[in-house]
Amino acid sequence: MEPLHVLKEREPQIHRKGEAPFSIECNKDSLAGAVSQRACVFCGSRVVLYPIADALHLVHGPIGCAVYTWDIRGALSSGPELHRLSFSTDLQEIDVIFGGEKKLYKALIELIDRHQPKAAFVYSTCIVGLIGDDMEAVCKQVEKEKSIPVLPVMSEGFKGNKRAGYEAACSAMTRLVGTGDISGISKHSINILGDFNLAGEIWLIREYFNRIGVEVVANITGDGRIEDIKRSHGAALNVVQCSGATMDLATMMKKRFGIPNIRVSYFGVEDMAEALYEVARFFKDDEMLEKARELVRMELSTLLPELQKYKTALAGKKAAIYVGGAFKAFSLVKAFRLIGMKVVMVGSQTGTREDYEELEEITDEGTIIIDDANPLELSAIIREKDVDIFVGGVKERPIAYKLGVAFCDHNHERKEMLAGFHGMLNFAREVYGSVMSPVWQFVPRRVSEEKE
Amino acid sequence: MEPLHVLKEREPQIHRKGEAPFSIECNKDSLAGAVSQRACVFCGSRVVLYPIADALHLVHGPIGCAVYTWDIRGALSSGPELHRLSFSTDLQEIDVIFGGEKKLYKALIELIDRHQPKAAFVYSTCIVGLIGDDMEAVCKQVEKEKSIPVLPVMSEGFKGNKRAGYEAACSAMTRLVGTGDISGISKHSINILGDFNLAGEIWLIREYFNRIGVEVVANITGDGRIEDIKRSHGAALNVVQCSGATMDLATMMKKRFGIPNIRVSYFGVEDMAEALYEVARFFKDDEMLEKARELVRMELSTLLPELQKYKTALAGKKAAIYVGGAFKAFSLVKAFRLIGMKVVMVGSQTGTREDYEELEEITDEGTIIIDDANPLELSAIIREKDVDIFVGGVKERPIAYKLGVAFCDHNHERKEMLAGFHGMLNFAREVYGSVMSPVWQFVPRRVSEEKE
Amino acid sequence: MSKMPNYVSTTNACKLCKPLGASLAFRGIEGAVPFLHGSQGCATYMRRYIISHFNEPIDIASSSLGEKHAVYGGSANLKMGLKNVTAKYKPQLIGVATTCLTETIGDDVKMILAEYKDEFHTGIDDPLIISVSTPSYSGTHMEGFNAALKGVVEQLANGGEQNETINILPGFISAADLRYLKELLQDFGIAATVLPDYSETLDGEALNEYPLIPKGGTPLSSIRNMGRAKLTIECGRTFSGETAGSQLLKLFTVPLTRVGLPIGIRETDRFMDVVSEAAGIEIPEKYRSARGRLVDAMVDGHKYIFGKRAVVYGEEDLVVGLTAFLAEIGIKPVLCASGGKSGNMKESIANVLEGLGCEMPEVHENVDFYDIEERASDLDLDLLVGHSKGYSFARRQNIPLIRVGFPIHDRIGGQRLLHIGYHGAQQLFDTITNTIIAKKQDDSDVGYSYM
Amino acid sequence: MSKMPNYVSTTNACKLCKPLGASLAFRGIEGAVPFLHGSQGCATYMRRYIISHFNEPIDIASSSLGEKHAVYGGSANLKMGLKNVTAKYKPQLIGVATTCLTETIGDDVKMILAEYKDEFHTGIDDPLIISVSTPSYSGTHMEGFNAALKGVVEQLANGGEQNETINILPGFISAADLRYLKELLQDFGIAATVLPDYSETLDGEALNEYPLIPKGGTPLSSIRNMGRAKLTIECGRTFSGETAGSQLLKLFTVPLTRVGLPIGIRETDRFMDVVSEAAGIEIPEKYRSARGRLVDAMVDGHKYIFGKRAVVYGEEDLVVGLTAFLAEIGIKPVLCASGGKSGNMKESIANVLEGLGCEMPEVHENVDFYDIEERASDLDLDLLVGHSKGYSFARRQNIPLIRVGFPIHDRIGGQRLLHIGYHGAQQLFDTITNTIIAKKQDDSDVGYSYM
Repeated sequence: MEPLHVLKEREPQIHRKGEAPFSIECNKDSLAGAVSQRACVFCGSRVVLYPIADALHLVHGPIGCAVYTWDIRGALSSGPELHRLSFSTDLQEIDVIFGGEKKLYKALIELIDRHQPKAAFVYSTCIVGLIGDDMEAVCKQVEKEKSIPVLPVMSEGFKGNKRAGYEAACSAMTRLVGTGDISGISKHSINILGDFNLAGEIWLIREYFNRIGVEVVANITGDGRIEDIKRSHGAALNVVQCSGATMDLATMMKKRFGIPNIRVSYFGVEDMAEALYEVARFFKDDEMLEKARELVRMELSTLLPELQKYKTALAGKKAAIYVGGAFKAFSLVKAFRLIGMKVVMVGSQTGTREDYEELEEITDEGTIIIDDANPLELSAIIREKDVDIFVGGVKERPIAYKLGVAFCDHNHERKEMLAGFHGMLNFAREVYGSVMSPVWQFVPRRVSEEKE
Repeated sequence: MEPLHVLKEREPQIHRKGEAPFSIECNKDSLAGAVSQRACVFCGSRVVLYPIADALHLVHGPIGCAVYTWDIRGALSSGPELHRLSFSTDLQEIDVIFGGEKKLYKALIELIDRHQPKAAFVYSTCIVGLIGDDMEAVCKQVEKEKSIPVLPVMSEGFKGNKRAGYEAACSAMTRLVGTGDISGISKHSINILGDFNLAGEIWLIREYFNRIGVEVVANITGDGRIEDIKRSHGAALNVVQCSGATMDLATMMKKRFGIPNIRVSYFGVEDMAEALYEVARFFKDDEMLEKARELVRMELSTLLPELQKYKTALAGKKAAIYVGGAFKAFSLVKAFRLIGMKVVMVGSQTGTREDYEELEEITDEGTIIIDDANPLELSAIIREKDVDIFVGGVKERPIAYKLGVAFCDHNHERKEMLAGFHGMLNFAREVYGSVMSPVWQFVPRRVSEEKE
Repeated sequence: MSKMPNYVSTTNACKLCKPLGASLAFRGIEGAVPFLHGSQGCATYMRRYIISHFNEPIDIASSSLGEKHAVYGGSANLKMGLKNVTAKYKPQLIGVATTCLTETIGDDVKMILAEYKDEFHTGIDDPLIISVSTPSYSGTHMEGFNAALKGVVEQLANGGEQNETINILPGFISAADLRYLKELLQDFGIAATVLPDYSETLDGEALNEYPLIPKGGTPLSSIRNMGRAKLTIECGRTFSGETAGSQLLKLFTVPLTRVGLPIGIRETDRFMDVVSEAAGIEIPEKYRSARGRLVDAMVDGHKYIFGKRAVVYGEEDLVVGLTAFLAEIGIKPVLCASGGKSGNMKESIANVLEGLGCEMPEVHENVDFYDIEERASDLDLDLLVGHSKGYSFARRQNIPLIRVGFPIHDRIGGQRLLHIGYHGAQQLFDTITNTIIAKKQDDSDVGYSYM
Repeated sequence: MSKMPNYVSTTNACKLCKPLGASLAFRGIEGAVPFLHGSQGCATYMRRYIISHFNEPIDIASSSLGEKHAVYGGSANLKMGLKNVTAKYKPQLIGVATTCLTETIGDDVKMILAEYKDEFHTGIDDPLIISVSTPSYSGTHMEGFNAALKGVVEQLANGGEQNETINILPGFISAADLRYLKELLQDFGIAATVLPDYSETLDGEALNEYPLIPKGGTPLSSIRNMGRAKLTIECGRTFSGETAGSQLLKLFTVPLTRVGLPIGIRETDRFMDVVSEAAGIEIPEKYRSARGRLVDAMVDGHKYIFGKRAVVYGEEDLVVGLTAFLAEIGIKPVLCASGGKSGNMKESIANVLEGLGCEMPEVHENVDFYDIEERASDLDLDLLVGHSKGYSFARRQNIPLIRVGFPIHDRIGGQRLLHIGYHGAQQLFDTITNTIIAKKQDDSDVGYSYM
């Protein structure tokens, strides 16, 4: 087995559980030339705000930033689909020289007239800051003229990593929160933060909450609507999923409106159940808690027998996880355990020290924990650990596939609902459908094994 | 130009108008080894009866005869589509040795029980006569048991040509005619014989007749129904299209029920108009005649301007016609004339001497008139006459195409409605769409011309 | 295998008749004219059927028997037909196939042909005349195809000193398959006789003159030498009885290696190994890299198709090969059907599925589309794989039909479909996977633009 | 050409950004690593976009500039990045493309690279470093692609005594196209340098080890020799300004022949004639017969497609080639559109349509899908021809989309689509014709089984 190709500078960001006391560096800038799997600030903002379906999302910059984020995600809407279009000011050399404010203004007016959105988000890109466009001023002007919120998102790509983009997005939404009418909202009410309604997941989660008697005020941002976000300060609780994407908004809402928040995950049965229980516990409502227990019992009674088939087939297979936010990784570790599989690697693009500590805790001996990995590292680990399936996003897919390893997309492009109890079944099915494919017997890795 | 490859025995079947006094041999058996475009008796019967949509059509014989006639035609039904299925007794060696009567009986019972048809036609094939199956007896037996007409069609392939098959088909239908209730039929009523409702043509023709106040009793056989045929002797007139396919039935109906008949064609504007006028004249009804004139005027007033575009483009182009029955050829000659094209060859598989005489009359000097042609003759003529479009059936298509000549399918497989006024427009459009295709500039014939 | 349940009648047969297969095989010999001894209709129907697939002229001569011949025998017409074909086409070979008519009236074709040669052969430019017995009532077009090849070999091949060529009897594959096969053999640098070879005769270029006989086809001189080849590779797992390959072994002791049609990875691997060994060289880079890319593509696409359920129908050997391939890529063949009845399909399928972890599908020989539809109605299908004749079934079920084999009557270019080798598997894989993706995309309310 | 009407905003752009094209071009050089000097997001987004088409890993390094670099310049990060890439990938070449960020902050890349070489080059195994200026705000991915090639040639090629090779600059074609092109050149027996060649690097085999740099690509030694070639064939009719081909002419007096992308019959004829002349041999039989079969097929299928109305969109040269082909087969291109703005598309289209009797379509440069849809709404369309991004438009119009070019994000095997040569035209023809047939068949109430 060839050794793991690791640049010296990268070594502190890789930890093997059991080999040494826990230590990992993280939240560093990507190393130049290392072919990081990370994106940029702009990407972080787009990820968070993208699913707001009745808003105009205008990318102020050259064409690339807009075109690479055109309709790329599985975030569904139950109504308007404005988010699926790709709007750009398509800055040209002349704009870079003379400034793009006028073009931005005209583009905004044109697009708002054309689509009548409920609000507009305007994303700044790398060069916008550099050429000195006063986006704030243009947005204010258009807001006044068109009487809808026009919100600058300060997402210049180079000003940090994806996480900074989350903040910029939250900060833009902050301007909306608190501007709507909150009359008639139930005392048992929440906002769902950090679910992006991939493959319709938020619909399922909302249904669960409805079943235990909780009103959902705003989806933030899966299947999101401007009006809901405006009145989201009327909710009693913010239920936040995912490591960091929307945490800043929750923090702000706590500060400004005193709304407490809890962090949950909807992936895997334990986390999903715990999410419902926690909400019920928050409301200190026994009936609600009993309803939640009943819901979990019911769902599990159909789910677990169905899972058995997959569990039998998958027992002992090995998984590697590399995702954007570490919080999802926790759930995945547990989900794999539920279907009898071993997690041999887990990593994230943007985990914090606390995240990695928790991963250290819940994983088995020998598991590799990695921050901001790159293709060479990932591929070396795949081979070293003889991984059966890799969980990641589209950028990781070809690495797995090239080496003959099954793959599960657990990122924003996926078309399968993986959240909730039903999602757990889909997850098992999807893992099964990839791991058990007969194609692996033809890949060099397996062929050479057989020859050994 | 290489000479026409003609076998000596074939010479009397080819006439060049103007070169000699008219003389042509026809209605001969195909010459062995000559690769005739003709089919067989069975084929003739299938062609005529095929469109009767609520009857079971069972081919008694080895599988080939059934499978080659499975859903091959554009004959549409407004209701049941039993005719689109291919039923066979699929005779095996053992049946050939011990006889196929029992198998036929069982197959009939099985299929009638399964499909509840209004009648069953049972087609004999080459070997059925040879092995001595008494089809008549089996049919009678089943007819008694199942109380629907079960009609043997004596269509052994070798017992003549397609024309003999027409007779066999008509003879089978003869048993139906006269068995239905004819009360309530208008005195201005007709049967439509010899239209097979390709691409829905009979619906158009019926509409024309309705518009001039004529009731259509039975379609024979396009979109045909057993019950209609049973009461078709209640019609005042048989309107027969096509040279021979259903003429025998008309003749019989004249003999048995005294129903007169007229021969018409629905192709081309003159013939279509004349068909309506003739029917009106037959009924000696001035109002009807005026309606017919009005109809023709109306249709032409929209048709002719639309035709102009095609006429302009196609003026002077040359056409060759080779069709099954000569009657259709008359109409085609006129139709081509209407769109400004020259017919340089016309022939048929089954024309009679009278047919060819008429063709001689209506064609221009130099036109080649041919009976029962084969690929070599056709291809030589195409080249000699520098034909722009060939009109024929699927068997002729590759000959035209191989040599780089446009083609119009005017046979039973076509999907375009070519009858009536609307059909004339379609015809022009189709000829245009083939003749004007840019692909011809790439075929060797045109490339070598350009080089000359 | 018998039908299930045992219907007497046949509805929408999943087979064609024997003389059609023989005609196609004869069309694959250089300078040959297929000739049916029977009534005119047979030749005309078959021409029409073949034309609708190949979009090429195919002249099949006929002895055009009439009523009197059924009584007195077809001898005179057969002779006259041969004479006329000889005069007009100047063929190198006439392949005479009988029909149910002439078999039933008991024409002794071998004797008639002997008489004909006595009477008419001049010794100069006389065509060879081959005959084969192909009554429609005793087998399908595949039996006719194989019988013709066997007849050709028996009646033409000679023994003698072994040479360095190999014989390839590739079975009933497409014109594109044949072209691919010949290029492959060339890339191996091995001299081979591929019989039949209708890659040009039934998929020719646009021409300026109508060809009496289209160019191309297996040369007669090569066929004559087949008895001296060092090896015969015969593709097909479901043969019953003697074949061209077994006759070359029996008559001339040419060693025979039987492999399946080279469809999918493993069947192609087997075929390539045999060819490689015969050629004495490694598999060329072009094919090794195509295999590597194929495996890479199979991985890339595997999730879109895993567990999809397919019905496969058509000629038995084609069904066997396709079934193997579907199993290799993770599609479940749930029903494999053919109108043929070699009796060997089930075992052949079991063999090619071995080690793939694929459940054994239902396998039915001697069935028609009525049987197939009835059987399939409770199988929860995702796709059909077979020729055009399954269209109405696919339409009723609202599932896609992957068109392969013969006939393709509702698309153009059926003759250009590539099925064999790694390249063929690649095309099949892309077609199947993209068809499934397209259906998912189009059926979705969302209309994803990434899949 | 300007937009019609002149919208300020862009919706659903019909172009990609400049560094993406440069990255693809660099990926087609042996041992090369593409490197973007800019923020991390650019490289990651482009990788993701390219991956979704090729289903292959593509490592694009980045200098990962952060906020402080925007102020103080990206020099240090660029150098560190180059060092790291050199250490980890051991590349033969690093292709540095700038981004709008680094162009706007005014990094002098040439100078930085000179410094870097001074500082870090050891003289042993140092990679070559090529740089190209590709700010997203000044052109599309095609400009980036061409700029990279020009940069490579300018910075690598040497002059000297003329040799017998030719240079082929095929433009932005698929991996399958490149393989086909190389096989074609081999069949002509001509030594040629095809630049770029990502046929293996972006369409590789399944592997056992993750490749630091995938094998394949145009060898550096060949690129160095491009200045000594006897001819450059450069495919593309819409170039504006200097290109790799024109620079080879200017710097090394290598004769330049410009032809369109060899798509369709006439453009392929022109290409084949040029190659044939350069090779000094006739066009090989394989291609002549493919052409003959293509013409034959075009005749067979012409009636199904005559007069159908198509919109063609994508890169300008691809649009020109496809438009020519559609006109050749009797389909009316009614609207030809591109996000590019060379200013040469209309004239190029007029040129390739000459003599085909085809009305001049509307031609629009610098448009997006909003413009295209708006313009097309009253054009009565039958099909779209272009990349995947037209899907939602096609779906709304309920007309089929013929997927060609880049990107194909909603099917597998986009890299395996063959567009060029007679074989590519054959595949396009079959695909287009069968798509139209399928729609007619499926839309029909009857469900004809013969078409």
